[in-house]
Amino acid sequence: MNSLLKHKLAFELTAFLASLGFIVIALFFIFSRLEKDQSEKQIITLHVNNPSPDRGLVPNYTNGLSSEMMLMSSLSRKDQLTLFGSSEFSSNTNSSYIYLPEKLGIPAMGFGHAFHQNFSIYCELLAGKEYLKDSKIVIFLSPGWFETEGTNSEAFLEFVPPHFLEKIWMDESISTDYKLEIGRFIARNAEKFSNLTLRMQAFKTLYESECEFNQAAKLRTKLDKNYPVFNKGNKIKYSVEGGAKIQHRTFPNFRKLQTEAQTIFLNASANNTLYVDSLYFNEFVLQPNGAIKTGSVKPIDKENSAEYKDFLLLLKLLKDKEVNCSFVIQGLNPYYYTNLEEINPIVRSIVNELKKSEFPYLNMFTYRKADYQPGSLNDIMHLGDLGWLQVNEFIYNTYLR
Amino acid sequence: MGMAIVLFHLVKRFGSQLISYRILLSIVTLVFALVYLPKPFHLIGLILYLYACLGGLRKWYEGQNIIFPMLLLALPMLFMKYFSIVSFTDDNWWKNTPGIFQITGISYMVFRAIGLYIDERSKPGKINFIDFFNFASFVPTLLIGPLDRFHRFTNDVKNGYQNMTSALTYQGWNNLLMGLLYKFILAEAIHRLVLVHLIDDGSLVYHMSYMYTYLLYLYFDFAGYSLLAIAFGNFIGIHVPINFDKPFLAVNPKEFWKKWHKSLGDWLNDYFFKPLFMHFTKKKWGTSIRRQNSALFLTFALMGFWNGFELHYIISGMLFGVYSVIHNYYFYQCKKQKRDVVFGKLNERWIRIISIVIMFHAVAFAIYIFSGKLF
Amino acid sequence: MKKWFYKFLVYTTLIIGYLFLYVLNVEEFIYDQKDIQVKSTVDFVYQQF
Amino acid sequence: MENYLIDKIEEISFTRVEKNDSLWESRIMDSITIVELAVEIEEEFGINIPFEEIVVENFETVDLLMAFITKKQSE
Repeated sequence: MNSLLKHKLAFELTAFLASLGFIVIALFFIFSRLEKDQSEKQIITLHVNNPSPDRGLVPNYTNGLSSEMMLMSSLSRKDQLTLFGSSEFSSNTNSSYIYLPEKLGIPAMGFGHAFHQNFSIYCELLAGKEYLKDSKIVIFLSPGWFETEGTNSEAFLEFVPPHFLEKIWMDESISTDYKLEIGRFIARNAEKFSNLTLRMQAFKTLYESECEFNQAAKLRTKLDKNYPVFNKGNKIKYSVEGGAKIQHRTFPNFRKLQTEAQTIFLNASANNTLYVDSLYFNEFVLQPNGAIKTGSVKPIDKENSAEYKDFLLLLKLLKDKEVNCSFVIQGLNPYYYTNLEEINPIVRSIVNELKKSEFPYLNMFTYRKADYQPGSLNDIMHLGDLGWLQVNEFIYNTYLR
Repeated sequence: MGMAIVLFHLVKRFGSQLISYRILLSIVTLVFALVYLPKPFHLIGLILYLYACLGGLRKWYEGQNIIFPMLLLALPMLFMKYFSIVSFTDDNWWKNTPGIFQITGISYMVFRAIGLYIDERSKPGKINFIDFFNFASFVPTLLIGPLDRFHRFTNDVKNGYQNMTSALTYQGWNNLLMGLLYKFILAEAIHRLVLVHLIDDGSLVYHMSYMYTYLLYLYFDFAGYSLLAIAFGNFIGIHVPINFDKPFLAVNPKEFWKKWHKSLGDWLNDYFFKPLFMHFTKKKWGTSIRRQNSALFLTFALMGFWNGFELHYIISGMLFGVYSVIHNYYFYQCKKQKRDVVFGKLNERWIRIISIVIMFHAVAFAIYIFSGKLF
Repeated sequence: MKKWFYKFLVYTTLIIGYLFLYVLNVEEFIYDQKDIQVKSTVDFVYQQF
Repeated sequence: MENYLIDKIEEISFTRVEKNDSLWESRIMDSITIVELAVEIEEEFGINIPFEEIVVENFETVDLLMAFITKKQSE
């Protein structure tokens, strides 16, 4: 019995050790091969057919490659305007991404919907870094952004798809500092995601290691190996095609158009003295008991505003890459908001930063009723026809005169 | 589980004179139930109910008819199955009753009690409570089998310490390895890498691929679990009967049920099919073949109901019944006419291969119905 | 020998399976769409600021 | 008795049977035919066979079967 047992034990042990050895040797072999592959640079080219429309709106990048490609081709077309904005991108016929191509023959595409704020724009531009030179970019800032805690997690997922993260990670010409910011964002919002993808995890680990050991650069090479998603290729490249150029036709008389738009608006908002579209007034401002709702804003401390920091970060990137960028600072309706002077300081800071960086800008914000142009906003915060025409005039003067 | 095994071996070495195997097993089971099972007192209550019924039946019930004892013993299980399909919307006192019957392992305990009653009914003497407790709530097989026999199990328990030999332990080790491989590697891989990623576009291709994947998944998961149960039984000296034996190589439904969930197949044969068919034969209802087929069909329909009162379980059970009926009819005709009525003079090996292929697909379809994917 | 080889195969599958399923979570890089399935816990309502 | 049993088994199983054949092992009888045989025996010899005693151990060969019937008759 005892010898039988010994025999069986030996049998099991040899089989186990042999398989263990086999696996170790196999893994060793595979890894040594992988190492070799790594040294050969591999470029993954992403491509979709006909990715270069000259107008339209891309609300986010959840449609996969085709929507990502829209951004990349828009950035790479130097005659085309790339507009980044948020909730003002509705279907107003005077919206720049509709008006400029339709009326003036200038290609323009809008990107974003509500919550598309500074940080996601920052990531999108990083992902499209190689196309930024000489791109015509207009960024629509809303004062309301600065009241939030920065880009939210859902918006991050919608506007920074996996390809973008992978592309940013792999692009060695992007300095680690920029990548660390993404890691910082993910680390700060970690509990707001149900789980982190390997790519997000990598950025987070990179950031945390930098905080603790100040050795992100060293760690990166290690992380490349630890996160197998990145092993698929060393570089991602979007294959973009330039579309046909559109010549602009006429020089419009913006003054006249704006006066007309204001007259129409005054008629359409005749039921109130807040200069808010009548339908909007009835639905959102007028209370059931007949009272008129007013709004107020919270003062923003720019030292502690996450959004303001994101804005500075975006500005730094734009300066760094010498992007041909301009800004539109949108206003709020001072008849509805009673204490707009509270956020005037942060708007002034934004304007100062833009001046310092020498980016053209259009400031539509005012806290004084006297300076407010009725009709520039359709309601309490979204651009109206007059406002869009002013924006279009600004874009025209900035890029096409 | 590992701790329990170590405990058994320690007691075997140092304390086998102090504490008998069956007491030790009861204590370990009890501790396990109290610590790990969600409703230990419900479980003990159920065992007391079953034991009381058994005692009462043995003492006062003289009839040969087994329908009454079966129903009596199965009562808690019937409640449980019934409550799982009705929903309680109105607010009355019995709103919370269903919970009482949702006890881990209730079906298998009831099955064991019925088997025990029938096996032992002609034998005199009292059934020891400790033996019954050990048999009904043997932890490794509590959840999903295999089903053991009282006589066999109690014999193993009686010789508990002597059974804990290195040979049986080695057998247990082999079963453990295969169980781990089946349940935690193969079934897990099929589930995580294939099954959950099939995209339901409503097409036939999707349903076909789901059918085969689910069959494989179910087999590896279930067979793996059975093997683990057998392995843990082996480690503490119990020869738990095998449950699965290459079921996809079965050539006909009869063989299939000897290879797939064998312990349930045997149980249904011994305690349901046999008395039912005997009853039919005694009454001389219809022709012989008709009696055989009705008994077969009813047995499998019962199996469907046992899985649950949901429609997909019942239909799938009946489908297995239909398979058995078809095969039995074919088999009967072959014997009667002394030739193969379907395959004729085809090469024996080819008949075998064709049968295996047909049987595999028939099973896949029935299990697909069972999965509840279709309705 | 045949039996030994069978055992060898069992051990090998067990170890490799364990590594792939429980250490590496192999499906995460087989199925790329897992990235899209990540959900934000912030309720995303198209509201005005 | 022996001739009666062999005749019955042959009738039920449609097979030629020798006295020492193992009925179960050689697949002459199965779970269906064994019950039919038991019922025939009950009627012929006026005994009562509980279904749980219809098992291979009692029905494996004609000899065993005869011993079983005799035992049942004497009860």
